[in-house]
Amino acid sequence: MNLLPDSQQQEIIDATAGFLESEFPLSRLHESEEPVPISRELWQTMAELGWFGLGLSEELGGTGFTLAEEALLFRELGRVLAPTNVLAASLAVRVASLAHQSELAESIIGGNQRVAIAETADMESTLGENVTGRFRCIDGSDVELVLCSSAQGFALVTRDALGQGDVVPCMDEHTHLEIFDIGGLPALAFAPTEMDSIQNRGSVLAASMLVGSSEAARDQATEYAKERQQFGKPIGVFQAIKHKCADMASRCEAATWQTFYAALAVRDGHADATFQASAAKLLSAKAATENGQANILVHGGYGVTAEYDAHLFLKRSHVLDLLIGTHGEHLTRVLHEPTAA
Amino acid sequence: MNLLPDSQQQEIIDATAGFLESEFPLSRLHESEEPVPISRELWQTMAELGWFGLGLSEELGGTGFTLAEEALLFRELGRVLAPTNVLAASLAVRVASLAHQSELAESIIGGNQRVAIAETADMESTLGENVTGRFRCIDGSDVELVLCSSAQGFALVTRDALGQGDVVPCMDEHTHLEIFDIGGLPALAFAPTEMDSIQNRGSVLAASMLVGSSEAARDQATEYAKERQQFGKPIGVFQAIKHKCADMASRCEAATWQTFYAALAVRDGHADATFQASAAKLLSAKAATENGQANILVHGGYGVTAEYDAHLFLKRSHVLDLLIGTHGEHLTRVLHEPTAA
Amino acid sequence: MDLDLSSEDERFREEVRDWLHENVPKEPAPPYGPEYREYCRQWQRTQFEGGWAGISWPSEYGGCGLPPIRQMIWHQENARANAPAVGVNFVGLNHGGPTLIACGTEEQKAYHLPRILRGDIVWCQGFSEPSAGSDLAALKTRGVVDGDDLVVNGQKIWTSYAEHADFQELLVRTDPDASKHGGISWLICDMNLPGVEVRPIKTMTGHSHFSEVFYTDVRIPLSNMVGELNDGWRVTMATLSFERGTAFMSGQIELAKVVESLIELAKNTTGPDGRRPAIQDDGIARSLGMIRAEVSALRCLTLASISRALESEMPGPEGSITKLFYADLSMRVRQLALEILGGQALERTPQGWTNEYLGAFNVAIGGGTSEIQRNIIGERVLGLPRDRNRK
Amino acid sequence: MDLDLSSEDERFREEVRDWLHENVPKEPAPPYGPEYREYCRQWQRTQFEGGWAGISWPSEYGGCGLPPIRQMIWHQENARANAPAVGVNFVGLNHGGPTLIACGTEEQKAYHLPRILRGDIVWCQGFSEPSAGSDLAALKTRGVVDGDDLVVNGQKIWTSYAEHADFQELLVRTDPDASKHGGISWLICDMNLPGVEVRPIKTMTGHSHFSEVFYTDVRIPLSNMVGELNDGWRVTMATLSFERGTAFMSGQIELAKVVESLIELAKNTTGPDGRRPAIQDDGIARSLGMIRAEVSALRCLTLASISRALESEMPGPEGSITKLFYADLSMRVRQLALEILGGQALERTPQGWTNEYLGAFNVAIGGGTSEIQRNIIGERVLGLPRDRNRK
Repeated sequence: MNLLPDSQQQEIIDATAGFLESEFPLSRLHESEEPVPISRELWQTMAELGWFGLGLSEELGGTGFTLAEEALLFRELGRVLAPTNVLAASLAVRVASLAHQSELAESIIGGNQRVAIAETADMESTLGENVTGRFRCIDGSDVELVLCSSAQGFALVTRDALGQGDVVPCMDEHTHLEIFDIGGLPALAFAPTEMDSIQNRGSVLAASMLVGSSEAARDQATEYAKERQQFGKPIGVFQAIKHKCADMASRCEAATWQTFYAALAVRDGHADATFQASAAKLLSAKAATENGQANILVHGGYGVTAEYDAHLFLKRSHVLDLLIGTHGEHLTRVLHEPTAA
Repeated sequence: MNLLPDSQQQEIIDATAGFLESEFPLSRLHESEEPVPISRELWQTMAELGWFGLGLSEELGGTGFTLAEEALLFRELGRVLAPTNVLAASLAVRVASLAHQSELAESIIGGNQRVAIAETADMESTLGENVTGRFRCIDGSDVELVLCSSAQGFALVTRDALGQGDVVPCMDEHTHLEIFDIGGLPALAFAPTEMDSIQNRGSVLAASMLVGSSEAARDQATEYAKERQQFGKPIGVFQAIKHKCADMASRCEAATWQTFYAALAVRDGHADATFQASAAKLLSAKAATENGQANILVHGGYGVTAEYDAHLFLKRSHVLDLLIGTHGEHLTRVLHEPTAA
Repeated sequence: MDLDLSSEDERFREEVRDWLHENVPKEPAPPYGPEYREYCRQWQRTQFEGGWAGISWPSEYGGCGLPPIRQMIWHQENARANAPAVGVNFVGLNHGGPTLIACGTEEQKAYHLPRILRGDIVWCQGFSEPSAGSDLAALKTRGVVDGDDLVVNGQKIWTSYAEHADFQELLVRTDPDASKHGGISWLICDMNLPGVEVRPIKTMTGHSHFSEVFYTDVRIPLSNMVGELNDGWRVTMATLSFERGTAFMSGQIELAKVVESLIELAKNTTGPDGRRPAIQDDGIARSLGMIRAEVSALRCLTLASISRALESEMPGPEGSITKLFYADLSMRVRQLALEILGGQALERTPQGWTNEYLGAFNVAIGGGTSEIQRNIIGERVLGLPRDRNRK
Repeated sequence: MDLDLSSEDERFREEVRDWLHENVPKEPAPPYGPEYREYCRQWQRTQFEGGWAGISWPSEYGGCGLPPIRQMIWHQENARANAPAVGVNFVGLNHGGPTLIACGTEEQKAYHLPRILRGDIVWCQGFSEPSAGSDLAALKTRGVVDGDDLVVNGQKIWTSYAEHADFQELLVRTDPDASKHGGISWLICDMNLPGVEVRPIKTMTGHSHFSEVFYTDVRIPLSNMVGELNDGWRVTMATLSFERGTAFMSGQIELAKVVESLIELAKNTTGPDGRRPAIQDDGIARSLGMIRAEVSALRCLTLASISRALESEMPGPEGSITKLFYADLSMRVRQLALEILGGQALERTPQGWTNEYLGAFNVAIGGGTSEIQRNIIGERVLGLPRDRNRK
């Protein structure tokens, strides 16, 4: 038993962080007030890095790592507020693979088809051979595939088949939000919730991105508290600020270890996998939104300006919070599913 | 419009505070770990001060003041953690008077019969000509009358008729708690909830005691924060303590003015009287319990000792919180009753 | 203690109601730009001409000279009539003007007060600086006496409606060698003077609520000083007491309306279970009830301020309790809206709850952060010792 | 990263389970008094004789020399078997003993460690003083070298189980002229020495969890000093790191059991509407769910500590995060119990929720208040600058 990343995992973290720092600097979000889709070139590079099949076995065409390494990758993606398409692709590969659509899986792994995720927006949606219902599609302006998500599982459809949805301005101006009303569209591939613990995998990956966002917000607030001077002192001297940062750290720590634990429990097929995955999603969503709010408050007036990063983390945390199940669904699961021994 | 006490009201406050300081010093609660009933002599003195009929008109045998002055009296009683019998007597007088039991009313006003309040403990109780159900009787070890309280109103019965209840140790060791299962006992007098806004009056008086308790806790914490030294400074210098005290002050202020407003709205029969009375009860209960908790935390280790006062306020706030309706009932009212214009 | 409105008060309310019924503009306010300024000014002029401007301001300067409760009635009736918000006239009416009334010279009062009431001139605030936020007295913008003028150089920030303003309440350091609080002066700065430059700041809601203002050799006549040279901190405390005190009267009424619309939202939105309306969720119903009770307590806090104003001209430090309570409640109201909306919260509309949520952070920070209010409550209301970290 | 228990770990678990099944005392612990002490000591001796004492302590001192994960497994199985709590042996096993292992002399280790493991001797803590609480280093109890002894005079407070203890980890000031942290020494004090007097303090739950201890010319041999003269603060930091770190292992497991019984309570108690079971209330169900998730996160925090312990002997400042999280959650669990119970919460039973609620304040204060933990997290985990108010 060891929750700490081992040396090979640490290498993945370091390499990913380095790549993202140059390819996804936060400054990019100040250059545009519109969502910026990931370019074809960059998508191709990610494919070559093996990201989309990172957790899939090599015999199925993947990179041969596990959900644990995926969690580490997505934490880094969350830190830099990367679009959700990598998460969508990662789940889509697995859905295609589970549905024995190996060509489709290979095509996504190879970066030939880009994917967005669409979360159910009502209780009437049905997912299966066909897809019906209202869905909120995230970061889907320039993709080939859409992965529809609900409590029933995941279904993959082509973007073209969805036609023109209702594009709505998103709370997060860098997130493309489009609403689709889908009526009986045949799915390219479908995986029900329980199959290969697919929904729990999705929860863990979303949780990992939320963890990354909450940690980045903690780090930003802490850095600001060290630099910003008022009353002749760095504001981090004052307990009102210092204790806010301490609470941010506490929320991060709880969310991080719960999420790592969940990644391993899901990967290893433990009896408490569903409990752990939902607990990870809940704690990381709480950490990301509350740290997002606290980061703004630590920044004072600057926190509400478009020029500073602080608001970006809060807005993105609300987007990520929407993915893979509502609070209510996860809370019901953590109340009724079996916990760890 | 003026929410501040006028000079005559200020005199009532000052006189009451002076009397209570000598008759109900907090030190009395460290001399005994048992409930100490109010002595017959002291009860008689209170009667002579006109407390039990303070808000009743002179023609009905009362002192001729109003609910506003009663609120000020009960705030002072709350400050010194006085037993709830004065509240019980004050409501009992009105119930007797409304039921045209003028002799009974006079007897209570004159201090000849002491009263305790018993709050319903289940949803099956019924109050009317007869009383049925389970009731938690507070401070009823040495009284002649018991005022049963539920959402239906108030019914007065004799203590003797109740026989021996189930005496249970109370969270607050200075509160006598006895549970009665009553089956169809005839009431001496009954007043339904709406009559003369009797339940709203009860809510305002309970709220006033809670306000007093929350203010006393704020004052104790503040005094301690000025005196107690750590790191070579009074602990009140540190924001962790200073801001806790500030939040205590904020809760008090909100509860106090809401309660005063409610006293006037109920007295004057405004359309929003029920809303205001329930809002007062909710805010004052929140202020008293949260300030009770904060006061303990400000006191650090000393806060959990029996020797200091801090715990007494927390415990009593939970007792007072129980009186005149549950949180759920008051929350339903504030959500659905009309508010101020 | 009484809630009674005199029969004169009641008659006043009737008159206000009738007048508003006739005079409230039919067209909504433009969202921003010069049209918004004109709309606000026109509505102020309409009020002035109707005899309703400056309800509790002295009559010699064009006000009505009425007790503060009438101001409250005025705000209540405005809310009921859906009258336009005060907009660009906020600073002039709520703390610039009151500061002049308390501390200005006869000339200053005679010139500015009637013009503020008539909507002729718009005021803005020039207090905070990039490195003087919570630590307001650390301000560095310099004012050097030169003949009959002060020559001002420096920068201000967080100035609401700067681009619309004619005048500014401006704090400058006039004695750099004096103690931190001892070398500050309070000026009336004409925003059209050469050397004043306004640069809007974009906020996270996508709007520009406030600006930076830069001063390069701006010559302000010494006659525009309020209070004595280097005695501006005393005047500033008056301004802040108005800002944290009575200025919340209309904000409180506005928030009460927001809460009622939140209840409507909970009736018309599917709740967390995806089936029943949100208001049927036990937890959400309780939160709504408590918030409704708290907005009532906020109203009572305001009435207590009005009651205190009958005895003293200047709002006391208790105003910081109102501000703190207001900021906290404002935030929680919007957080509850987000909880009710669920995934729908992502969908952003200009007047919608999502923008309200993002905008609520302004309330918790502007006019002094909640931490600063807690310092004031701790030190000036409760008498706790001052923090030695704060130089 | 892995959750795997080796087959040896699994076999260990089986063996523990079997042994506990046979050996857990049938009779419950007496509530207090000498009988309680004897009960705790007897249970410790039984463990020792069974070969289970000091799971992760070095084998040369009677421990098992196993990795910390085995200690965790031991605690888990103890909880499952409803084995007695550690009771009076807490200090010896969880921070006194570990401090000796890290900083003690060979003689000290050889004498005390096996005796602690056998339950022969009970340890208590002597750190806080009436005017040195959060400001621990302000302690004034004096120790003056006299020949081969230190002569100790002064007073300690908040000493749990002082009346049961044979030895105490005692901090004294041995150089009053040195800097605040520079003149402190860490001693092993024999509680039976002449001049040591214990006075129990009654708490608000009606029990005496802890005592004051008075020292009058108590002669402690210098050989009982742990670390060098005047270098006790370094040893103290080790003790506190154990107290805030690994000592929570069993507390976390205990709290998880409390949460499960809270869920049972919610099933068996009428909820806020007076009709349905509390667990059917939407808000209470959500709170219970979140608390269940949080207690799981607390468990993961503990596992992270165990993972870190594989790399370093001494727990780091992250232990303060575990302590803070544990204290906050402990309190909220009991507050939710009160909400579920409604009026029933007034009825106090010795083992009931009401006493748990009152007792939870101890958790938030003892071992360093939550404010102190936040200071440590801010300054030592995040690297924020130290508060200059704290001399």
